Amino acid sequence: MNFPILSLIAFTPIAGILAVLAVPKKNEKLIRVIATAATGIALLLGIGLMLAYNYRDGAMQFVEKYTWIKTFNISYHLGVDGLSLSMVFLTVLLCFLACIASYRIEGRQKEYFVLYLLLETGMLGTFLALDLFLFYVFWEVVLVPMYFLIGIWGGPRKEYAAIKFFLYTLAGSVFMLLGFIALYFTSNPHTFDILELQKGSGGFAIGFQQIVFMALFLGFAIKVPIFPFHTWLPDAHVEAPTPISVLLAGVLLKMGGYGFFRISYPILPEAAKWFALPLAILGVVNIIYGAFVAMAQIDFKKLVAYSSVSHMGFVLLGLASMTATGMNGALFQMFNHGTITGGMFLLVGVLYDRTHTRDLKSFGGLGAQIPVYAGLLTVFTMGSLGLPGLSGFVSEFLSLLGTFPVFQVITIIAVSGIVVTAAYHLMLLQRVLLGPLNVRWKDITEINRRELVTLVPLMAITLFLGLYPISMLYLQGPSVAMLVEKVKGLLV
Amino acid sequence: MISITHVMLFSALIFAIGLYGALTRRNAIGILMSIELILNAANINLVAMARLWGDKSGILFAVFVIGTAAAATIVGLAILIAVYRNAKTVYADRINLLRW
Amino acid sequence: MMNYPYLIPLFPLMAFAANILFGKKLGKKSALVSIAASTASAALSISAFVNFLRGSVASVSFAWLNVNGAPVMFGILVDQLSLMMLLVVSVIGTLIQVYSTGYMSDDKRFSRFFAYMSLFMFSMLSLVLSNNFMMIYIFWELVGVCSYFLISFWFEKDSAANAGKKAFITTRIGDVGLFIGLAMIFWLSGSPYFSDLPAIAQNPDRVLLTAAAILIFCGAVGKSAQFPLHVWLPDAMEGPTPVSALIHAATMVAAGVYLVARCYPLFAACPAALVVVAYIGIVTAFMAGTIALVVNDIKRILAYSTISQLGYMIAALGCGGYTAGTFHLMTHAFFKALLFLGAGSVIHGVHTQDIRQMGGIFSKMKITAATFIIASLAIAGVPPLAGFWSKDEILVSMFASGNYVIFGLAYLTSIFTAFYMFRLCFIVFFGRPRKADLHAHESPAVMTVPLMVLAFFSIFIGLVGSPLMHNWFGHFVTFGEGHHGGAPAGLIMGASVAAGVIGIAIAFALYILKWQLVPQAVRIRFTWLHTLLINKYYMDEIYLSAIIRPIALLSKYSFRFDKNLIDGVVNWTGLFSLFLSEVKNSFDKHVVDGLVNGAAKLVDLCSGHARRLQTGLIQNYMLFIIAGLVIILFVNLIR
Amino acid sequence: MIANLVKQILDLKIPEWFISLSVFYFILAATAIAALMVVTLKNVFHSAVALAVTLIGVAAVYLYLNSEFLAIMQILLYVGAILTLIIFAVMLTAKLSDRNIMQANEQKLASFLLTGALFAILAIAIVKMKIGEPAAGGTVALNELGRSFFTDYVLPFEFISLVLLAALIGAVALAFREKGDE
Repeated sequence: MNFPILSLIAFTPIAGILAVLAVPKKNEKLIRVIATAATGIALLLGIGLMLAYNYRDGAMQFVEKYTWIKTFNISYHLGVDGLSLSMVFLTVLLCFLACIASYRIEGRQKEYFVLYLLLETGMLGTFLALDLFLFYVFWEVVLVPMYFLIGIWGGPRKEYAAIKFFLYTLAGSVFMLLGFIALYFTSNPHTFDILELQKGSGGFAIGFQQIVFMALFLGFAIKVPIFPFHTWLPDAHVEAPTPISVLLAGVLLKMGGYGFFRISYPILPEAAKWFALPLAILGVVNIIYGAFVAMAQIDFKKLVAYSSVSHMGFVLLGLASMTATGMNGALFQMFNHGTITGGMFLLVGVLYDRTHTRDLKSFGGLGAQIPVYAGLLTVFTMGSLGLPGLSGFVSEFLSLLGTFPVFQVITIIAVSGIVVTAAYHLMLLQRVLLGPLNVRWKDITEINRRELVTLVPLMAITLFLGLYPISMLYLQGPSVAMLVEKVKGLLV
Repeated sequence: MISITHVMLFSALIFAIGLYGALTRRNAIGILMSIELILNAANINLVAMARLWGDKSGILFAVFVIGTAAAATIVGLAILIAVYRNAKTVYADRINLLRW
Repeated sequence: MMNYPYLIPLFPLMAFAANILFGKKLGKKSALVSIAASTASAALSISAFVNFLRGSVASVSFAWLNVNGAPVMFGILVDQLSLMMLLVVSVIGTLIQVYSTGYMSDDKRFSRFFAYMSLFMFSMLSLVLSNNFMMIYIFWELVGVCSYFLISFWFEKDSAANAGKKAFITTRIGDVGLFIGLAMIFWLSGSPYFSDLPAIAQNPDRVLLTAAAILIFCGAVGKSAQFPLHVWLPDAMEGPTPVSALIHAATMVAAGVYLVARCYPLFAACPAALVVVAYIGIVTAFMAGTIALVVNDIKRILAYSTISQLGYMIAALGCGGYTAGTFHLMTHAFFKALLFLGAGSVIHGVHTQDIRQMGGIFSKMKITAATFIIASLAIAGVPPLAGFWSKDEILVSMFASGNYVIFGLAYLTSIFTAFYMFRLCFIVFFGRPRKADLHAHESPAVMTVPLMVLAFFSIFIGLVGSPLMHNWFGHFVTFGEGHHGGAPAGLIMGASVAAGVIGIAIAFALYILKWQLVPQAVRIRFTWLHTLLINKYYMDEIYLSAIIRPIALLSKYSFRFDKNLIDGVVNWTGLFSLFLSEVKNSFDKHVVDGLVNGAAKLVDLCSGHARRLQTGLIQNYMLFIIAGLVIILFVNLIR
Repeated sequence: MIANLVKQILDLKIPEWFISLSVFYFILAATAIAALMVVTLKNVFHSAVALAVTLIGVAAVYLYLNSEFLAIMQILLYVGAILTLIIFAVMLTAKLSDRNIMQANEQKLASFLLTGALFAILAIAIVKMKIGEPAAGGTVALNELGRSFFTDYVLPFEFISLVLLAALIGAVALAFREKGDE
C-alpha cells in the first residue's frame, strides 16, 4: 500500500479540530496557532503532492480504495489527477491564507476555527473523492459549517443570507443525489464508483443520460452559479466575513465546475454534447449579464461577487466547447478565479477593517494615501479584468479561443463582454483609488504585514501563471486531453 | 402480606405522575425533580421484583440506578446553574438558543 | 558586436521592478535607473540593427502556451520593420525620459512615474519584437494599461482619472475586434505566427479572410485613435506632457500602424480590407485636421494633429504605400515627440495650456521656440526636413493607387496641417503677451538638450528615405511594391511643398500681419461650421447618448431585473391567496430570489400546521414521543 | 343499638396484618399525593419539600419490600444529598417573588390525558399479569449484597463510582465561574 497522502491531506484539518477542541476557548492565540498550523500542514502536504505528482500521466494517481459500505458497493475511494490537483492545491492554499486572514474574526474563535477546519476537510474531500456517495457526503459536509460561518459571523443580514445559501444549495444537492442514485441503479453491477461508471458510460441510453445530466446540472449550476441560479451568491458573499467570502468564491464555486469535469462530462458525454449549446448560451449570459449587473453596484463586495458570476461564465463557455483548448481554459479559469477573486475579497476586507464601509461612493483618492494597498488592488483588479501578464487573461483567452471554432457568434458576444468588464473594473479603481481624496480617510493606515502575507502569495501565483502559463497546462493538460478524448471517443 | 401487584400499580402511578411533571413543568428544576420521580418508580419496580423472586440483582440494580441518578442530577443542576448565569432564566421554553 | 535583441525589452522590465519595489529608497535615482535601462535598450537595438545589416539575425523562442495541442512558441521577430520601430522607440524613449527628469522633478510620485515609463518601454519594445498574434495581443493590452496608468497619473484630478478610463475602454473596444480577428486567424490556419501570414493569406475563404483582416484593423483603429474610436486621444492629454510625447504621439499610438504593417501580407491579399483601411485613415486625417484648426489648447492641437497624421499613415498603408506609411511613422515619431516636448517646455515655462493667453515668448524661451518651429516646419512638409520626404512619399503612393478622392483629401489635410501648426507657432511665440503676468522662462538643460537632439533628427532623419540617399529606407522597409512609376513624382513633390507654403502663408497673414477681419468674416459666415468643429463633430456627445448612457441604463436595469420581482413571479406567488398580504409586502423583493422565497412560502403554506411540531421545545417533542409510546402500548395491549 | 354497635366496633379485634396493611396503603396514598404535589405546586421550593416526602415514602415502601439496605440508601443519598442539592439550586435560581409566573406550560391537558392513558394501560397490563405471592423469606442478607458488589458486580460498581467522580468534576467545571464571564 502506498503512503496515504490524500487521506492525510483531507484529514489534517480534522486533527486540527481535535487539537482546537482541547484548548480552552479563552486561549484564542493558541487556537489560532493550531488552526494555522493545521492548514499550514495541509498546504505543505499539498505542495508535496504537487511535487510527487507525475506530470506526464493524466490518469488517477495516489489512489486509495477501501470498502466502506459493502452492501451498496460503496467504497472509500480517493485519487488525484490533473483535473483535481490544481483544485486541491487551490483549496489548501486559500484555506491557509484565509486562516491567517481570520485572526481578526470577532468573538467565539474556537467555534469559528472548528467549523473552518471542518469546511476545509469537506472541500478537500469533494475534490479528492472518486465515489459518488463519498463525493456527496463531502459535498454536504461543506454545507453545514458554511451555514454557521455565514450565519454567526456574518454581516447585518447574515441569517437571511445563510438560510438562502443553505436552502438553495441543499435543493440543488437533492437533485444531484437523485442523479447519483439513478446512476447507481442503472449501472450494472450497481456501483457508485466514478471510475467504474466512466468505463461503463457508453451503456447509458441517451434519454437517461439527459435526465441525469439535468439533475446533476441543477446541483452543480447552483454552486457555480449559473444564471438564473446565482442570486444566493451576492447575498452570501456580502454577508459572509472576509475569509469565508474568500473560500466561498475561491473554492466553493469551483466545486460546481469540478462536478461537470469529474462527473457530468465523462459519465454522460452524449448528454453533455446535447447540452453544449444551452450551456454555452448560459455561459455568455453569465459573462455579459454578470458584468452589467456588476457595473451597477455601489457595494464593493457585491461588485466583486457579481464579477464572480461573470468570470465563471468563461468556465461554462470552455466546458461547452468540448475542445481541449476550451476545457483547459475552463479548468485554468477556475484556478485563476480562485486566486484573483480570493485576493479581491481579501482586499475588500482590508479596506473594510479600516473604514467600516463598503460603499464605493464614499471612497476616493486613496491611491495617494495608501500606495502599497493601491498597488495590490490595481494588480488584482487588472488580473480580474483580464490584463495580459496576469493569469486571468490566459484562461479567458484559452476558453474563448477553444470556443470560437465551435460557437462563433456566442464567442463574439462573449468577447465584447470584456469591454464591459474593463469598464466596471476601471470604475472600481477610480472610485476607490483615484480622484480627490475623501477627507474622512485622511488618517487611513497602510496595509499591515499580516495582510500582506495573505495577499502576496496570491499575487505571486497570479503573476507567475500570467507570465508562464504553460506550466499550468503541463499539470492539467494530460488529464484534460484524456477527458476530451474520452468524451469525443464516446460520441463517435 | 402486601400485594406485589399493588406495589407495581403504585410504581406505575408514580411513573405517570413523574412523566406528567416532566411534560408540563416549565421550571427546569421541576423537570429534574419529575425525572427523579420517574427513576424512583423504576426503582420500586426493581425492588418489588427482587422481592417477588427473592433475587438480589434487583436490589443491586436499584443501587446502581440511585448512583446514576445522583450523577445525572449533579450534572443537570450544574448545567442549569450555568445556563441560568447566561440566560437569566430556568424556564425550559425560554432557553431557546438552538431554535431559529 | 553583441547581438542579443531579446534583452532589449528586459532592461526596462528590470528597471520597472526596481522602481516599483524600491521606489521610495531610490528617490530621484529611479530616473537614472530607468534611463540607464532604456539607454541599454537603445544600444542593443543599434547593435541588433548593425548585425542585421551584416546579415546575422538572432532568434530565441520558448513554449508559452498550448493551443489545440500544439505549443505556441513565444519568440522575437527581428526584421526591417521591427528594427525601425525598435530604434525609434528606444531612442525617443530615452530622450523623453531624460526630459522627464526635469519636467517631473517636483512631482511627489517621481519614482512611480519612471516605473510606469519603464513598464511602458518594456511593453512597447516587446510588442515590436513579437513574432505572433498572441504575443502582440498581450503587449498590445499591456501598453494600453501603461497608457491608462500614465494618463491618470495625476489621479487626484477627476478629469485625469476619467481620461485614463476613457482611453482604456475605448481602445479595448478595438481590442475586441483584434481578439476576434486573432481567433479567426487561429481557426483558419492554426498558426499564430507572423511568418506564416503569406501562407495564411492564400486561404481560399476570402470572405473570412477579409473579415479577419478588418477585425484586426479594428484593433489598430482603437490604438491609433482612428475614426470612430479617436475620441480618447485628446482627453489623454490630461497626462503629463512627456507621457503625451512618448505614448500618445511617438510610439504607442503608432502601434496600430505597426500592426497593419505587420499584417500587411494579409491586408494585401484582401483588397476590400485595404479600401476600408484607406477610407478610415483619410476620414480620420481630414476630420482631425479640421478640428485642429479651431482648438485653443496647445496640447489638444497637437493631439488632433497626431490623430490626423496617424490617419495619414493608415491611409497610406491602405493605398498600398507600405514604405510611405512606415516611413512617415518614423519621421512623425521624431518631430511629434519634439512638438510635445516643446509644448511641455512652454507649459513648464508659462503654466498654462491655453494659447490665447500666450504670446511673444520667443525671446524668453529661445531654444524651445527654435526647436518647436523646426518641428513645425517638419510636420508642415517643408523641404528638406523629415516630414517633407515622408509626406511626399505618401502623396505619391496615394496618387499612384489611383484613388483621387483620397489624394485630394490628403492634400487638403496637408494644407490644414501647415496652417494650424503655424497658427500655433505664431500665436505662442510671436506678438505681444496676451496675459499680463506671463513670466515665461527657459527650461533647464536637462529638458532642452533632448529638444535639440530631437530637432537634429527632425531635420535629418528624412534623408534616409530621400533620393539624396537613393531612397535607402524604401529599399530597407519594403513590401515589394517597387517605386511608383506611374505617378508624376516631381509634380507631386512640388505640390506638396506648395501645400506647406500655402498653409504657412495663410497663418502668417492672419496672425502676424493681423488680417483679423478674414477669420472673423469666415466665422460669421460659417457659424455652424465653426460650432461643429469646436464641438469636435459632437462625437463625444453622440457616444455619450448613443452608447455610454444606454449601457449605464442597461446595467441599471439588469440589476433591477436581478433584484426585483417580475410580474410572473408575483402572479405565481399570488396564487396562494392566503399569502396575498405578504405578497404585497414582498412586491419589491428579488426576482429569482422571489422564486426561492416563493418556494419557501409554499412549503410554509403546506406545512402551516405541521410546522408547530417543530417548536424547538423539548417538552413538546417529548409529548409526542409519549403519545407514540401510548399508541404502541395500546396496540400491543389489545392485540 | 348504637351503643352496641360502638362496643362491637371497639371490641373488634383488629388483626396485626390489617394495621400493617392499612399503614402500608396510607403510605402509598400519601406518597402518591406528595408526588402529585411535586409536579403541580407553584412554588418550586414547596415542590422540593413534597419531593422529600415522596422519597421518604418510597423508602418506606422499600422497607415493606424487605429491603432495609435500599431504604437507608434512599434516605441517605436521595433525601440527604440529592434533595439538598435541588433545594440549593432552587434557592440559587428561583426568584421567589415571581410566583405569578405559570409553572406549567400549555400542554397540561394533553399531558394529563396521555399520562393518564399510559397509567391505565400499565395498570391493565400489571393486573393482567396475575402476579402471584412473593417467595417466602425473600429477604436478601446485607452481607450477601456486599459480597456481590465486590465480586460479580465489581465492574459496574467501580464504573458507577467513576461516573460519579466524572459528574462531580464536570459539575465543578460547569458551574465554575470563569474569569471574564458575567
